[in-house]
Amino acid sequence: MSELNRQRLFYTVLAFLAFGSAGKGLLEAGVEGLMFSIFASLTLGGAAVCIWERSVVRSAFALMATFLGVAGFFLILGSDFLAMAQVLIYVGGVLALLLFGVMLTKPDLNERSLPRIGAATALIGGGIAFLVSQMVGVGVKTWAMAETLEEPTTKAHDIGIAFLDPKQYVVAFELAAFLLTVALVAAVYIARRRTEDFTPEEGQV
Amino acid sequence: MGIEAYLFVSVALFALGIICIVSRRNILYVLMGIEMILNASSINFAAFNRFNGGGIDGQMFVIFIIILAAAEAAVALAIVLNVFHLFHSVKPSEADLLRE
Amino acid sequence: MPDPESLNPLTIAQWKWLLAVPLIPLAGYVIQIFFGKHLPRKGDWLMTGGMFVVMCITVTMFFVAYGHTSVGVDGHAGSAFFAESVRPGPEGQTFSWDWLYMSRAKDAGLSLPTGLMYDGLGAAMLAVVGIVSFFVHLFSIGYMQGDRRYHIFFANISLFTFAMLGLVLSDNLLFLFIFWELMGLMSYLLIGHFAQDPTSHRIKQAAAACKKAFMTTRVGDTCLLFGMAMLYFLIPEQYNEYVAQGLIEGDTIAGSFRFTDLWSNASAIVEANHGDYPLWLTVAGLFVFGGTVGKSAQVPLHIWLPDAMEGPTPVSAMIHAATMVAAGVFLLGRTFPLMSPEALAVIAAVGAVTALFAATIGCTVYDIKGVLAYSTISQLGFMVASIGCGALGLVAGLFHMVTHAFFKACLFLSAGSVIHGCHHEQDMRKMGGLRKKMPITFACMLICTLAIAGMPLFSGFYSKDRIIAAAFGGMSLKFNGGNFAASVFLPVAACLTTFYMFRLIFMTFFGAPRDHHVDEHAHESPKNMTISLMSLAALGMLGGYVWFLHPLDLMGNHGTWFTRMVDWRTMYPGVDLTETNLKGMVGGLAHRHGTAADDLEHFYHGFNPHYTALIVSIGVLLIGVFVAAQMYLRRKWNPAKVTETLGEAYVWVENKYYVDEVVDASVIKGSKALANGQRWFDENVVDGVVLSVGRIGKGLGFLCAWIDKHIVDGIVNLVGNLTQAFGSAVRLFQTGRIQQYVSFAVAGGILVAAFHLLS
Amino acid sequence: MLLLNDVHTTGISLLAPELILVATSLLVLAMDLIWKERNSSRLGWISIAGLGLAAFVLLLAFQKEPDHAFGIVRVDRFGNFFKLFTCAALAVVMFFVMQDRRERKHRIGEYYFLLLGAGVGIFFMVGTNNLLLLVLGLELLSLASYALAGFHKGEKRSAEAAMKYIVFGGLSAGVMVYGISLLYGLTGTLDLAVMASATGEDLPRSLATAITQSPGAVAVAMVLILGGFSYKISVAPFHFWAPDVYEGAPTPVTTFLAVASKAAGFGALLRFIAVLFMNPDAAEAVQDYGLQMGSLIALLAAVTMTIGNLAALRQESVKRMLAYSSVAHAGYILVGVTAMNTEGFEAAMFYLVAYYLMNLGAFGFLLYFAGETGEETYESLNGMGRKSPVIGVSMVVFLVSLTGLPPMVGFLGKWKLIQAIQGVNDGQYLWLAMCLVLNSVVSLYYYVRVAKHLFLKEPGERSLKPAPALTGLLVVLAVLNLFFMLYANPIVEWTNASFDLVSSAE
Repeated sequence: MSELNRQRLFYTVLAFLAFGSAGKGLLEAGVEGLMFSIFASLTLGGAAVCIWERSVVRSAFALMATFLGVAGFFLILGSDFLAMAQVLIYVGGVLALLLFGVMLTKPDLNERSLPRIGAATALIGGGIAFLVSQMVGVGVKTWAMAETLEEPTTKAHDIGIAFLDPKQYVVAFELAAFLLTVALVAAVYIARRRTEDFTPEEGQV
Repeated sequence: MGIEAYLFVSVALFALGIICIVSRRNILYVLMGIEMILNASSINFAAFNRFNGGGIDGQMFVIFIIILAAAEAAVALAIVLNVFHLFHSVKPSEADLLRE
Repeated sequence: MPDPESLNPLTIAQWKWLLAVPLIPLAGYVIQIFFGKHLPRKGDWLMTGGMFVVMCITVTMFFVAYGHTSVGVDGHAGSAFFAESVRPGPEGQTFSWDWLYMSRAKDAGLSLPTGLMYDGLGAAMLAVVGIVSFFVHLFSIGYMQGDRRYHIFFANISLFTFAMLGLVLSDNLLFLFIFWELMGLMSYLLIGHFAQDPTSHRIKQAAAACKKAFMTTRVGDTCLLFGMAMLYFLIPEQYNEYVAQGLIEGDTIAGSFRFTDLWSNASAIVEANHGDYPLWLTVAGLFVFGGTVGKSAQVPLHIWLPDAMEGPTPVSAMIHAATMVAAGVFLLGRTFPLMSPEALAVIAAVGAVTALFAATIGCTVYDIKGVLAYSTISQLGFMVASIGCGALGLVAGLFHMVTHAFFKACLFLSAGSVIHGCHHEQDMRKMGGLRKKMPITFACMLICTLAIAGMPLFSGFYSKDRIIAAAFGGMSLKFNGGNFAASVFLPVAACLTTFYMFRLIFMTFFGAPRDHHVDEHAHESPKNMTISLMSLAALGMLGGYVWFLHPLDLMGNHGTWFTRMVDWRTMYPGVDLTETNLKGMVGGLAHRHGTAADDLEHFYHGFNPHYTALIVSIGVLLIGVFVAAQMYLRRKWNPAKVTETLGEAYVWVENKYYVDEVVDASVIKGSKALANGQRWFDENVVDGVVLSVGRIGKGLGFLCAWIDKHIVDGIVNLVGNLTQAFGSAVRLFQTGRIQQYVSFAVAGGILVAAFHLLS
Repeated sequence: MLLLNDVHTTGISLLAPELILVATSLLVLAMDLIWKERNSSRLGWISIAGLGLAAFVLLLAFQKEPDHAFGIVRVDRFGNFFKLFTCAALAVVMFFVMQDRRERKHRIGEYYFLLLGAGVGIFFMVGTNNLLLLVLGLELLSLASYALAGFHKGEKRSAEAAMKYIVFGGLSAGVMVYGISLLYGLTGTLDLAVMASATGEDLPRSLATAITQSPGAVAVAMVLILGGFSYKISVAPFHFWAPDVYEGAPTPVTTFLAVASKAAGFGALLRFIAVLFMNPDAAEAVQDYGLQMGSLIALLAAVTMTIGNLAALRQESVKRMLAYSSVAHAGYILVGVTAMNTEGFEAAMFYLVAYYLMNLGAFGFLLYFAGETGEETYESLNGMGRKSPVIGVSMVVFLVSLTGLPPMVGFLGKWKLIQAIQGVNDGQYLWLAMCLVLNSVVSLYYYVRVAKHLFLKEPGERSLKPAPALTGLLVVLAVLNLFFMLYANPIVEWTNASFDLVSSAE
């Protein structure tokens, strides 16, 4: 099978799975199920494409689908603020950063990724499937949580209060600020290029 | 939808993230894989927060995860650019001066 | 047994000041050894300043302790001063720490608590060490000027002082021993100070001397270690046996090194044993005394001390006055209740022999420091003999240790000043007439000579008079070899002391200059040296009895400051010396006046040996001065003729009774001969046997060799190879590729999870 | 709400050490921008002064009762112990930075800033029962460490070390956060003490219920979280990064990673386990589960120390040997954790102090010789002990201590570990004690090799420049190694007093 055909097959299977799960979700749990199925397909499909794709740029865009899918999950879980933050920071920030990385480096076009992906998936997938079987508990209701949910009560306002409430997260908030400062200084220090930091023989090999 | 559905998605995303880190020969994919793992735990937190009867802890954690991911991506990218500058390659396997 | 209220009269703050006493020189040492070279003036001011602080603390604390004592009526004991930091005080205050314990609970497992002990003896000794050390430091600034290892010298002498201060403050035998050993090490370094200096012309002598000092005292240290072990293990064994038999009431005990425990436990054993010391306790006591023999240079282990003169003169002053040799006597003071009458007799005999023996040698030596060295040995013999004479002599001997520290330090420093002034000339035959060139040194030396000779109103008189009185008293109480030797030898030794000391004075300071070269250069020493001399001379004069205490009691019948602080009836809380130690001493008298102590008191008052002693000591003083003056000042008697008259005896004395040679011929040659004999035995007998056995075993050997080669080696190699191979295998995983690492980690994590889930 | 009410003032006073570190770091950053200098130690001394001030405040607070600040920070003696430890370690690391000539050509201000930032991370990491704050502190420490590992940005090895570190670190952080999310799902809270409380009121479920109802999920969560900690303390199978990163990073940073960062990881791990599983009031299921964790940790400990020692056997670079040896030492310390009782944890803390004393010395030695010779191989040390006897002898002291032979404090550390482990569960872990002893024997081989090269090989031509300050530090450390063997009680009492997690858990 040629590379192109393999890729087509992969996307076909993915699309089939996505539509199938969407339909199943609609049948089983109504609109919420449909939404869930769509976002799950978006998330997992995006991740799968990201791994599968040869081109880094396309992978990065596939990752965007994943991030958006997760944002969708936040929406149906009633955390609209999270969804917004996810879209703004992840899609707008982290992904943009990754794309910069893609543009600033020279991708390796000769990468043959399929065999390794197959082997890794088989191994790790097997191991993780085992863990999941233990975790979720096959056939046993180990989690014993509510099936139907009430309307969510937490709003963005509450999150804002929690950030600044001295009995809740103000320390974590301030620490995060300091963390960002440290990260910024670290990133700037490493990324800044000055000739005197490189002696000739070290920089060029 | 029960919690198991969300768990399934998050575990799958977690696994995909690890596969991404291990299998692709480009350091940027490693970063992407790490983002996937973090997103998987974000899903968990959000879902558990909802299913455990509301509250705010899970949501707060998600926000901090997002902050962490941004900070880490910044530092990681700086390091990656530095490595690329020195080794002229984005393959992690090319940088193997330190071994044994 | 004193009431517990009085056991810890000091406050925590005062304990902390006491703890600072040894720590200041220690801190100084650390600073000096690392940074001394770079400090201005190479750090001498730092060490001397530190010692000044130490002196201030010790003297202040001494007066605190003195304030807690009161004098008794008619020579009976007043209230004593005794403080031990580990014991809880009135407010439950403690100041102690556990040196070593292993498990979470302090009581379980091995636990060696330690603390400070500060009693009358300790207070006096600590003050003496502080004062003498400070003045020696001060003196050294001038004396050691220009030495190549100036900063190292100050560091070492500071640590030396630290060891002695720690030894005095220790409340248990183990720590005393640790500091004891540390002092041995430091004496080695200090005596060998010039051995490290490539420009010195006495490298070899210094190296040999320090080695000799270290090795000789090591013999005594080994004895002490044996004694400690015996005390630690045998006392509880015997005690618990008596408890089981009902002879002692109370609980069983565990081994302990603490002095208070040792005293009370040993005396309880003796009491339960009807006032008799068990034989093992005598042996243990003699082993402990072995430590004293080594450290305090008693016959036959005295040989290291004269050689120790190779060290710089300030070191000699330290060793001879306040630190090293005093430690041995101090140890006797601390362990006195453990000494049986039999052991005391041996101690008295050894001390008396040493006193006379060294005094005779001192008359023949021409090296100015050599005379002082033998005089030290002799005086130590006085102290030890006195302690051997029993309870009254105990205080006298310890008193002599204190007064001797002052005047001997001054004498050594004066000698150092003379040597310094004469450009490192030590031979008295080349000196003479220095009186006018070095007036201060002369005055100080004369004062201290009078003190050591026992001139009334000088410090030495008070202690030496008491020693001779104790010897006479002990002799008339109960006849034994030790008492006899003490009462006969000590007055003679005292006479000789006067003779050789005045011989030194006359030869050095009087008469005409003998060596033109030396005389030309002779000059008085700089101020910091003479200040030390004068201060110590003042103490040597007044230290025995401070007049302002009882202005009219010149004889000290109401007790001197020392007898007020240290009294044999009260210095060992928990021990009734009268019923344990004294019973054996006065055994023959069968308690005519009630207890043994009453006997003793009565006897002393009836006999009053003090006046005898007074007459004797003044008599010997006059004789000694007269003879010395006739021979060396007025030159009526020619020393050469005297020598000739003495004939063979003089040769013996001049050669130090050939002890060194005897040791060389017996111990060293003997060891060699033994080794040769063993070699002969080895070569001729053992080898023959081995050869024949060997031939029989040869065949067997081949078999063994085959097994060894093919099986044992195989296994050993296999193990080695496996280790190496496994090491390589571990390295195999370290491929340097980060993604493989991640894979391994994930795989390993899954395995771990599986293990955890399935286990 | 933002007025300075009581909550703020007491909270701020409780957080004084952290605030001092933050302020110092920002001051250093600002002064660096103003001074713009390279060959100066001024910034280093400012940093050390800040650390000293923080340590002073910590010492003042040592006797205080445990308290909460701002709801999620916990101020107790356990945290205090690790914070003081961090201050001491950071101060020495900064001293190393000042001593290392090779660091001079780089902009040095960021160095101190990042070290102080990492210190702030450690402070929060060891000082909280809240998993969110724990993760934040850990990430702060990690981010600073990544940059520090790659601080020599013009050098390939340094850059490679940073890359490996961030890949492994990012993965581990993700894994740990995932585990925490599961734990959060199981119990509904992020606070360890609340999670472990026996009644579990106000919670969907307590830990005890979770363990009985969904043991598989708890196990997976625990393994994932343990994985995150294991990475930080370089325990097998998450140790792979350690040798490479330790070798590639600048030596002061390696020292920081091997001592301060590792101790911080242990601090967080000990608190995590102690608060969750060692509360005497905890339900039986929880305590049983703790013992089960103990057997897992025992396995990890054995594997870790064996791998570390065997790999160290065949190294040619002293730095890499020390890296593997530090992996092995992590295994030793885990032995104390295995015991799952107070004594074991205290032994582990005691060993950390001993580890501080001996490892800082060994790295200081390496810093000196690598700075002089430019190499880090055994061969480059040939005969150097004779040329620089003070440093050589100090190194021998550290090596003896690292091997765990008397009379050095390392012996006491191992002794306490074995003592803590031997009685657990009727000698269930005797095999582990044996393993520890055998490993110590193996380690003797490669430690002695350093001494052999130092003293028994013929010296080369090279002469050594004296470094009095560094020499002084090494001698002090060597003396402390000896001193704390002879008089260990200050440390024993400090560690015993510091472990207040179990008795005072509300």
